[in-house]
Amino acid sequence: MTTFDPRLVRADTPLLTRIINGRPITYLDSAASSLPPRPVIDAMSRHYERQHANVHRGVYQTANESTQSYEGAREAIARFIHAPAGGEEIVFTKNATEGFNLLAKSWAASNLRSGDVVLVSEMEHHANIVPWFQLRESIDIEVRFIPVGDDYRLDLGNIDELMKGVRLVSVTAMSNVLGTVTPLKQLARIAHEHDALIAVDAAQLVGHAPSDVVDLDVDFFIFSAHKMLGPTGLGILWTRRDILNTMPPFLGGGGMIADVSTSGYVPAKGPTRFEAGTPPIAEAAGLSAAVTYLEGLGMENVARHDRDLTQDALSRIDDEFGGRVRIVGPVDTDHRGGVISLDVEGVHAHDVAQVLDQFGVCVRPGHHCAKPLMKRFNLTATARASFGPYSLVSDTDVLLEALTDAVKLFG
Amino acid sequence: MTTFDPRLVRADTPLLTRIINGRPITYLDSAASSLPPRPVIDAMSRHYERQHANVHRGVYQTANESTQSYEGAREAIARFIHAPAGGEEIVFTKNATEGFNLLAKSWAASNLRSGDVVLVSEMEHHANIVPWFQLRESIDIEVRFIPVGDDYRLDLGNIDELMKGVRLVSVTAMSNVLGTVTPLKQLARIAHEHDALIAVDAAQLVGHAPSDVVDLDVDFFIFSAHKMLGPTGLGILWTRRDILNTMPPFLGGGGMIADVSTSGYVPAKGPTRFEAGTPPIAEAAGLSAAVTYLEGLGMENVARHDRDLTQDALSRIDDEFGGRVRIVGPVDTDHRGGVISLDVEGVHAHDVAQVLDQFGVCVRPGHHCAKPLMKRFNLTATARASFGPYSLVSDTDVLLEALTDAVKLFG
Amino acid sequence: MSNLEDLYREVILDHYRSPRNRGELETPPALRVEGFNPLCGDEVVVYLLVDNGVLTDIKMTGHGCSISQSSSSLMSAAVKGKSLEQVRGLITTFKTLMTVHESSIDSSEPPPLQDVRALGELAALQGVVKFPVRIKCATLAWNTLNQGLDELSAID
Amino acid sequence: MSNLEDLYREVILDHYRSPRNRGELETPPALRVEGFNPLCGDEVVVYLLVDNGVLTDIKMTGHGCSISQSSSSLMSAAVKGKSLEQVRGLITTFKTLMTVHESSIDSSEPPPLQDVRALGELAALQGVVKFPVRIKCATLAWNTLNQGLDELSAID
Ligand SMILES: Cc1ncc(COP(=O)(O)O)c(C=O)c1O
Ligand SMILES: Cc1ncc(COP(=O)(O)O)c(C=O)c1O
Repeated sequence: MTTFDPRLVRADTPLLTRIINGRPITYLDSAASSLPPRPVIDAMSRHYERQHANVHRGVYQTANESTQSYEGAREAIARFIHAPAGGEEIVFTKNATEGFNLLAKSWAASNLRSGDVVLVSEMEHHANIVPWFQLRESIDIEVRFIPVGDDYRLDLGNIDELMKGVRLVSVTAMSNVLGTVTPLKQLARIAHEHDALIAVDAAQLVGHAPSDVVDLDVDFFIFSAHKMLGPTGLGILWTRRDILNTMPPFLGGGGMIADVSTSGYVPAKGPTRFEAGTPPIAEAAGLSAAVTYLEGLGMENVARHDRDLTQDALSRIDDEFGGRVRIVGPVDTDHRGGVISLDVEGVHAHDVAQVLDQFGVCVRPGHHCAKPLMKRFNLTATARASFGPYSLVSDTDVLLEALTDAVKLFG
Repeated sequence: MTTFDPRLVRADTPLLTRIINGRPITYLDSAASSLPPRPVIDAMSRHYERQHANVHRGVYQTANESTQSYEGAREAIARFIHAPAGGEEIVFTKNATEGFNLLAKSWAASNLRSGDVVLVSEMEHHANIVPWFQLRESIDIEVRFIPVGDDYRLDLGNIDELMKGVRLVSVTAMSNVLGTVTPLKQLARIAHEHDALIAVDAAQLVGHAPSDVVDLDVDFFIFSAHKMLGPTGLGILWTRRDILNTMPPFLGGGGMIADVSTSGYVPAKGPTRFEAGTPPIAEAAGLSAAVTYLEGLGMENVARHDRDLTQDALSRIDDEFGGRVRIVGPVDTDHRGGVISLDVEGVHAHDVAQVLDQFGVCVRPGHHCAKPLMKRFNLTATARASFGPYSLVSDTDVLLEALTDAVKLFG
Repeated sequence: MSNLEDLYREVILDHYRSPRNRGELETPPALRVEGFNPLCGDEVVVYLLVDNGVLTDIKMTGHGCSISQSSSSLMSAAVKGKSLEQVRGLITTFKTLMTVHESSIDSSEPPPLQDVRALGELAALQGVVKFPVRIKCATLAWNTLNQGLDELSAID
Repeated sequence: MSNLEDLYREVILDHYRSPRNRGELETPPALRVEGFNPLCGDEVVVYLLVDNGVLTDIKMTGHGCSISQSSSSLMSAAVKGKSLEQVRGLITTFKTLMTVHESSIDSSEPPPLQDVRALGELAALQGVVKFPVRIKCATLAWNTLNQGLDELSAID
């Protein structure tokens, strides 16, 4: 087993040396975007300094190096999520959101018929909601929502009823608001029993726990590099090769074609069919470095660390503030990850975050791109703290200190 | 006037210190992707090291800094191309190709009717062809091509005929194969006289000459950061605010909404409507630095430098090789930019590029994502050399030396 | 924490805790206008009753952070009973205060004195300009009121 | 330039300049198969005439770089008149040569001697493996031939 020490990760993360308002930064916003460690930043600089060139079709040395680096990132990601057929199943997008648009506008648009149902949940991110509403403008599909119970977990009591007419189940692996972890294996089984496919929003999962698409038995797996210590500008869509090969093109342009004439075009085969234009080349180099770095930490270790921090924070918030600060999410760490949404009585999330900023504490206020979920719980905003592999118990100390001040100010 | 010295640009460009096959690199592939100078690379590293956070909705300091940096990039680009209403007219995409897809799938899909014509040219990049063929799958538009004459320039002899039924003229500012510069002002006038709009593929223009969307009087202006000394993963679409505000959403997800419920969504206003998901934040910081850098060089100077290098190279290639090496493009630098496609008699472009690589010379062989143009001239591939602001006459020296070897080897 | 005290002055916290003119008015005769900040989800609904060129009554509902809520409460108290012309003047003064500051944050230039004086209690909001992201919280109610006045004059 | 001489051996340049078995065969009886490399635009068309389990004739057209064109010329010379079984054997040997090398470029391991010998003149192509991007040029004709054999056996 790899040894894992969050203090070493911290030492690798340049941003954590910043001083904010006279205090060392306390970064608790990894659910929005994670902080890349030095090797990831350097991999991208090195790309531009040493090997940058456009990929494919090049014969000269740096073009080869760039191509190999780009294709190597596909292999690295395939390995990381255990894609059975390797890089041939990995499509690079610009972010997780584009992944869902690709799913909706390519696979779903060509496979769903009027009356078919896409089953999402009430706790989805807008990325896994809006593309389905957009699809509804051209095909009369139904977008159905699995309800979230008062225990902040998916309510599967009526799942057989809910599954009627469903062709695709598209759910998050972990809510970016509640922290709730969804029972993916169970949902995959249910979906397949009903001859439906299952897509997973893995944006909050991949940087925080081991991911195995074969073990989960899912059909699509979508996430973003910037939430797994990687760069912005790069997302990933995995699907099984047999599905990928039947999907029609999405965006059109260079790189995704086999042939073009003045009368029409023939799309390319494989992942490049979905990668129109110059891809995120330097970003892919950064992603490879992030994968290597996370593998070095060991994802089991990262997951345990998240769980320990979460457990500690939940019980201390409860001890310290009781009913004054409500935790919007499950309290049992068996059913949740390291994303903690807080509702401070009588204090708006924006004000909480503003006070916390004075302590150098970075938490995110707002609806977290999950407005249907907010409405479900009659909230307009929460203040959300979330952990990364560089987080320490001392971050929670500062969070509590700052929260105390916020409560006092508005008390 | 700014003083401009390409040797200083060279000194700023780390990649140009590389040794390839025992020789200093001779980078002649800027038309495929340019080499970012130190300040651009550093701006991105610094972003990750000092201020990285997800943009919008954040209250804490680094989130504000990231947001300001991201929105500041919009303003920088607006200034650079003289967008009349500033950053509100700038949409960030993942590359120029996505810009054309946005144009086709948002503006055109909602404005064109069956039978309408989109007029492109025979020398377009696939990015400005394939999206129109894709649109044709849902609306029965005609994609019509302005022919390219034997002088390698647009043949506008029949333009009145060609304009019949045209709603959009979508043309490149400069061919990435021939180097041909198109008469944009004339085309804009023609388009507007026929009540059509005009979109410009400025991918090959923006990094090489001053760009002024008001002076050109065009309606859409689309390009990529990575061809103007900026990073991969970032493209730009400019359009007039009155047009932008009427365009329906493109990709769906977080950031592009005003409201979402379980029954539907309301899109946001302004450029963010078209920016679903976490945007290319670090890349935008890099782009700002690239704009500042180019402004420091002075785009007039960059254009003159390109012209001088091209003039010199064209006449020396002709002197040295005569008919043996054919220049595929206009020879008069009034009608062309710094992209030189070569057709070496009896030697395939791949072999030319391979031999050149032995001299550390980077040129691109292939169809350059312009297959209709290649067919027009009965070519399957050319070997293309292209300049950047760091290029020197000595690069041409090495190119000629290597070409001599290639011609000899296959002689 | 001095910055923070600048932002959260007593007047602001007081208006946040006990908002003035909260409630609804019957429409018609009142006009109802909605304001919305999509980025943070703040909402404000303004009811305007105008009689003979005078804003005789104003009520407000909505939810949001202390800045947006106190700003709307402070605004309602400031504009109630004023002539529409005076109201427009106040809107302009307030928004200028917010913008002038926004562009002069770095130079820390103080706002023109006469403007601040004209605003009375409202001047408590001037600490907001040190927190640029919060400016849109402070101006939400004012933009909504402005929109209401525009609709009213369009009806005329 | 020693690398380059490895790639562009005399045999290769010779076959590139004077390709063997160039032309078409009447279909039917011959089978026509097209191969295409979308990345670089290389094209090859193979015509196969099979009689009683023997590849009695082969012709090829197409265009592309010296590697793809010489490889197809060399291939046609090597397979013509051979039994289909022998042809399949040659395809396997050739492709193994290209792949074995591809993964052992760094170690500069020489290819197994018997394989190279079996290939005869074809062995001239072994320099290609030092240029990984060009491997697909060298294998294009072979993949196309292989596809043709698959189609033939599907007909049976
Ligand atoms: C003329 C032209 N248009 C469009 C593009 C597409 O740009 P990108 O690949 O960055 O989307 C390119 C470059 O490849 C180009 O040269
Ligand atoms: C659960 C979840 N899904 C999807 C997304 C969208 O990711 P991105 O913004 O990188 O497209 C996010 C993050 O914002 C998320 O938390």
